[in-house]
Amino acid sequence: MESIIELDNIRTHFQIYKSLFKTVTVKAVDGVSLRINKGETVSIVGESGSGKTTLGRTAVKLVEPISGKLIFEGKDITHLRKNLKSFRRKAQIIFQDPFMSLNPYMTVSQIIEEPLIIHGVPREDRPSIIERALQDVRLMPVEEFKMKYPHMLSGGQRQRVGIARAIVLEPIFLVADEPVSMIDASSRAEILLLFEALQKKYKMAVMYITHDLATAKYFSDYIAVMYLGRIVEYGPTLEVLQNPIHPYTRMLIDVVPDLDPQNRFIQRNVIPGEPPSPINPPVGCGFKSRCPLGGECPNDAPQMREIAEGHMVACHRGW
Amino acid sequence: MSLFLREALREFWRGSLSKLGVIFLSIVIIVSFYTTTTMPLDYGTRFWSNPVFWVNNPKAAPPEWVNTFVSPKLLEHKVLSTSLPASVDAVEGSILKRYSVSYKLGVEQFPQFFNLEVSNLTYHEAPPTLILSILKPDGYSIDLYTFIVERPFENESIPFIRYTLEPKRVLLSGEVQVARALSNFISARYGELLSPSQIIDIGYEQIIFGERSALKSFTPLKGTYTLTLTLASRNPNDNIGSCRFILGGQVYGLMGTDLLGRDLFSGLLFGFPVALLIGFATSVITTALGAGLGIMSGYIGGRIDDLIQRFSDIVNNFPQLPLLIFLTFIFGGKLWVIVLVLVAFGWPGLTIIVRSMVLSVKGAPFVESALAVGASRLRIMGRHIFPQVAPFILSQLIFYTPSAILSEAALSFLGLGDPTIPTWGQILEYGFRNGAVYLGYWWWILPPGLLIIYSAITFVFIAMGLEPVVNPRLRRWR
Amino acid sequence: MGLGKTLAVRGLTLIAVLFCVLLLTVAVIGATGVSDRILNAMLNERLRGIRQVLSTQITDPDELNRAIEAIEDDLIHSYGLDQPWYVRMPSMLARIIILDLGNARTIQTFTGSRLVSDIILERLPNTILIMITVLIINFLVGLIIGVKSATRPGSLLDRFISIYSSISYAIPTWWLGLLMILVFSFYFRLFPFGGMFSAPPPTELIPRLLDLIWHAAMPIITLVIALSGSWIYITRSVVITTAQEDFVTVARAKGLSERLVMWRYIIRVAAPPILTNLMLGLAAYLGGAILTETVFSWPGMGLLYYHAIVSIDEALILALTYIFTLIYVISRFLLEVFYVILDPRVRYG
Amino acid sequence: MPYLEVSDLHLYYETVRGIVRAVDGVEFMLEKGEALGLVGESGCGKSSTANALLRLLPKNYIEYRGHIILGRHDLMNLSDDEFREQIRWKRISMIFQGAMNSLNPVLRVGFQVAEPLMIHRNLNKEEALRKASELFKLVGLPSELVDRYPHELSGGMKQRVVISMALVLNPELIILDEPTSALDVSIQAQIMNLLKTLKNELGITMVFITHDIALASDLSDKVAVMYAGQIVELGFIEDVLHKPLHPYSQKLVASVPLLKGNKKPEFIPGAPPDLVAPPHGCRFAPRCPFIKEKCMVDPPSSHLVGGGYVKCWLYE
Repeated sequence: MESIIELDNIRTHFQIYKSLFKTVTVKAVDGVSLRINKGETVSIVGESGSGKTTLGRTAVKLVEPISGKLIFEGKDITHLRKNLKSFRRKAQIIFQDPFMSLNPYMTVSQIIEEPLIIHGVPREDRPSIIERALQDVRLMPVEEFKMKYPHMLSGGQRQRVGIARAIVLEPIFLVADEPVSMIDASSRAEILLLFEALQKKYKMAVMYITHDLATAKYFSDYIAVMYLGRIVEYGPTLEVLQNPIHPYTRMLIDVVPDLDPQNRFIQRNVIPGEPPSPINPPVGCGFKSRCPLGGECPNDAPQMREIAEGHMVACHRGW
Repeated sequence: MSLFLREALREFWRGSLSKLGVIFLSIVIIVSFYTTTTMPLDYGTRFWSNPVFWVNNPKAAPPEWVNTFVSPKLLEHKVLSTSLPASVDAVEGSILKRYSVSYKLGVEQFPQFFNLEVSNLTYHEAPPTLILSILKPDGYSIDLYTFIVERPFENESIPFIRYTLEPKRVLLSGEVQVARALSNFISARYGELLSPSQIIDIGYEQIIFGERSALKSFTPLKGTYTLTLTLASRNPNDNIGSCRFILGGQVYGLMGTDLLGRDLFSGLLFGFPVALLIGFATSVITTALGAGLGIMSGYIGGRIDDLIQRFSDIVNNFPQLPLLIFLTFIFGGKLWVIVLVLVAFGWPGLTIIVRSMVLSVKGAPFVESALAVGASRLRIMGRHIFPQVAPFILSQLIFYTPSAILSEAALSFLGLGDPTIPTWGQILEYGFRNGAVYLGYWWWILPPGLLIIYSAITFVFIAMGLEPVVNPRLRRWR
Repeated sequence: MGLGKTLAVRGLTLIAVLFCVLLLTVAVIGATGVSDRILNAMLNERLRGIRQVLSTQITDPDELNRAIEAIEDDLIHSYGLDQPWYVRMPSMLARIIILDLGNARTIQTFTGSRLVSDIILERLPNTILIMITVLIINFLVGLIIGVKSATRPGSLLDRFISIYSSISYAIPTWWLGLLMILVFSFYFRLFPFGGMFSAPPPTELIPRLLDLIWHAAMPIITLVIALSGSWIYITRSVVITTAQEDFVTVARAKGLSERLVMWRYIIRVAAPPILTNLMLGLAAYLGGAILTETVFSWPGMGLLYYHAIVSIDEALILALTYIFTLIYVISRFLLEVFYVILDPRVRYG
Repeated sequence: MPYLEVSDLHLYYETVRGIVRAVDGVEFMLEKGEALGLVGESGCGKSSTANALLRLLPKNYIEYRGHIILGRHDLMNLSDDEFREQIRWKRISMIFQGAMNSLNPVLRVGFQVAEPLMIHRNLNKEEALRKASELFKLVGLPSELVDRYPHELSGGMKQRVVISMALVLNPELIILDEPTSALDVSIQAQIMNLLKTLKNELGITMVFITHDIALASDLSDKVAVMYAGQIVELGFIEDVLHKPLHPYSQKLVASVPLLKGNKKPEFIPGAPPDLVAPPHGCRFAPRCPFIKEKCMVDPPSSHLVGGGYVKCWLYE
């Protein structure tokens, strides 16, 4: 398969000013390697603070990693500053918050037109492209939606405008950062199905960032589980879900309630406590302090090991 | 954008305060326009602070319209002028041209003072003599004052013209000659001998315009007086361009006068454009500076941000008025100094807010998505960040205007205003310093203050009308 | 940790403010030559004094002049008048800080001292008396009326408050003072025209106190009216915003009485932001005090300021600017302390 | 005789757009110790129903009526003061959406938990705080946290504080308004475990409000599906999950992505109606795949099925 984007041992850290004299480093992403092929979706699953959002932003070069390599279509673009335009045209991102991700002072058609202007699409071609993008995301009748401002739309409609803007340039790589987490449960599937259709149509490589394993299951080919800035388990979606190795992955699977009337009689297998802060992560395995397997682990960080075809896990003991 | 603007305007126009504000503002602008076109720009130096210009006005007189409310009625100020002789006689080779006016005293009050002004007098031979006399309603006549026009200079050519630039001005109430004339009149009329100093004690106007009720006390004599200025000369072509008889009243004009006799109405009128200028100049410069620095600080970030932030934080914590006083005192109260000093202390507040707004907008997903699409910095600034802060900046511009007007008024009130330009604050300062409040000169205190409030509240109303436009949480979209 | 450190940081900022103001004033008077004038005036005064003393000891006029010239050179050097102003800056700064600015031109204390520091120290308490009284009254008035109108948004009182606040923003405090004098002193003869005590002042404590209150009433009322409008309005908006918070609903659900909800869950939480606004308004209070003292001839620093301007007394104006900044910075710091005590969240920052 | 019986509950309030019929004839009943899951899309009136049960009315409400019979008495007959003194927190307590906003930021959390004891039970401060620290242990918090302020605690801890606060007076009924929606999945599971334990051990009756029907199944014995201000289906959890009757419930169940099993999630096209002007007949009619002519005209009445009811013309 043709690789679209590769992340090689990416580390993205932030400096936060605590006070005049004190700054702390947040190790949001701390050594992640990942590869997404054409037409494939990789889900990045993790809880808040796991670094999944930062990873997505790093992948589309909205933030700069402090080390590691970013390879896009075979070219190293880690330190590309100028000539970013051709990359921007091919890599897009959709944001979580449908209310803040659209400029309130622009109409729907202006919002979708902007990427076309920036990338020099001739004026006369734009209306038909905008129309097609709106049809793609099923905002119809097109003429009615074109003139609307974001505040006149519902959350789901806004998110569809966001998708239309992202795909209007026909990118080959798309990061979807929790695109449905702020949308009503009953319309989530609608957005995700739409999304899937578009991915197939444009054969995009997609990084789907979510905290929800259940949607990841339906809409991705691979799952990468993140914990404290690192990927702890990676593999084909069904393989990971059916044969989870890392105790954290297992817990994530256990805690998702299915539609089972017996749910109320069982206690879920959840690890007590909360993840440590990425400001001062523990040495070695980040999960050590909470690990239900207990026992002694070596003090070094566990490396990714392949335990089945394409199924990798970073755990000293796990299997 | 245009649709947005239309919607914003509709939102603005919905509030009743904004309508009131717009009406008020139109009035301020119309009056300012009228003033600047009809009054000279150097009105302050040429007229307002020139005491001679106001010498014919009554001092500290309330406005004329108070007569509607008080009784007995107060005497109105009268300026009677004539330029054509009422009669011409030839007596013993002299030509007597009589210029006369009649003055009707209708209330039980004496005129405050009596002035005579002669301008553009022309003579051809010997200097003529001018005689001022008055015919009282009871038939008695008094020759009050006589003087001879200055003789020609060397090499002066005929005709000799006098009193062109400045009129010949006789303040009769201060002339000793008048006292003598009145002393004569009293001995002739009442057979009483009074010394000139006793005459001064009684008051010239009392004797001229009154009737004796006791030894040294006079009551006003109502009726019509004829005031005559006689030009006695050799040549029939000699004449007076115009002569004016000023009979000081107790009330004056629309707004009354101050202690120097200045017509407060004209001063108040001139205050309009000045207030507008100070308000707008200060707020425009302040907002431009404050918003510019705020946007720069927020958008560029890094060391420049640090620097601007620290600096604005410190200046923002300055106690304003003491430093305003100090700086205007040291640099002198010129209008531009006041404006600059107000700007110097006004910008940081806006900078701090705009910076934080820019920061929050800068991190907003819609800016990030524009970045992700590949938008240039310029495009992000112009298309995404600036429109977010622009309405706020506009409303701050309007909100800062009244505070500039009020600050200038306060400085003026402390005596630090620009002495060459009359402002409402200065009128109040002069009034306060001369005890207007202790003497109850309300017409000197109320109107300037009310005008300051009026001009300030105009902008407050507009700013409040803009509030729902600027603050999206108050917006009622559907 | 927390508390002390937070306060130390705030204190440092305010000291920086004070220092910057001093630097600014010194640079301004230095660059405009005003500091030369002040120092020369001090120098000449000293020389006059010295001449008087010396003339009793030295009888020969030439010798006297020579001696005085020598002293003058010494003094010129010690005042730094032989150097450019920016070299003198540190010593000038020090002079301002300890108010060693020589004699005032025309103003003196009641005991006859003309030293700038004596004059200022005599007036200072009078100003602080007015300012603190007004601050406290306004705080209470704002809280009581603001809360009342916040509990009934849209009511008659509430609408009155919003109009009143916008008008009071536009009314100059000092003009309101003039109006008060005109109405209550001139027409109704209810209050004195100005000053702090009647002449002669009562000697016994109680009448003296009553006399003080009688004289202070109008300046205080003026300041309260002029400054309370926006203050009530801000309190009202903060209270309304806080009242919409979820924890207020929770408190109601817990079955607390409305009174307790109001005090413990709304006002207690709204207090820090209200206090912040008081801090922001402090400059207005100071400015109001300066102008109001002038209007009511209240013998405080504001009136002194006015007299100093009228008599063009540079040294006194300089000292007063410094003192006003100092008052501002100190009261600001006190409010910061209250703020930190009230809001547990800033203790860790 | 059911323990809690709500019938004909209405709560309307006025906005600039018109009258919002947030709760429009809600009825359900519950036995002691049972939990009812109240499920629906956002804006369907779930939270308003919760607030109506505790008489926490918005300032702009214009209509509030119906019957809430708890035990034997209709709570609607109580005056506001009686309701506050006798019912709130003593008999009905509530856990609100968003724990971070449910706590007063300037009071210590222990005090906030202990406060109802001081007010309703007249305990002194020490006793009340001792009770609070016991409760902290019960909900799995270290008892020394009683002296902390809310901002010093994590989201999960705050949610536990809020739960302990709801338990402090041993209420008979607890209303849970989306108690976990702002939390991470693992913390959410911890909290759900805790709630299950409390329900089983203390036998508290619960009304659990959520938009996630799968999550509802984690706690509820019965489910009420709410749509546009009304309950359209009420039944035992087994019935509703396996054999949903109302077309809306069917769609809602089908929209849940399942981790186990292999059915693709579906969605409900269209948007819920505006509560200012809801459709005349069945409110779900415009989105319903089985729409009949009748549905557009007449609102369906409740049709009793099994342990509950359904409001749909399909079952007449």
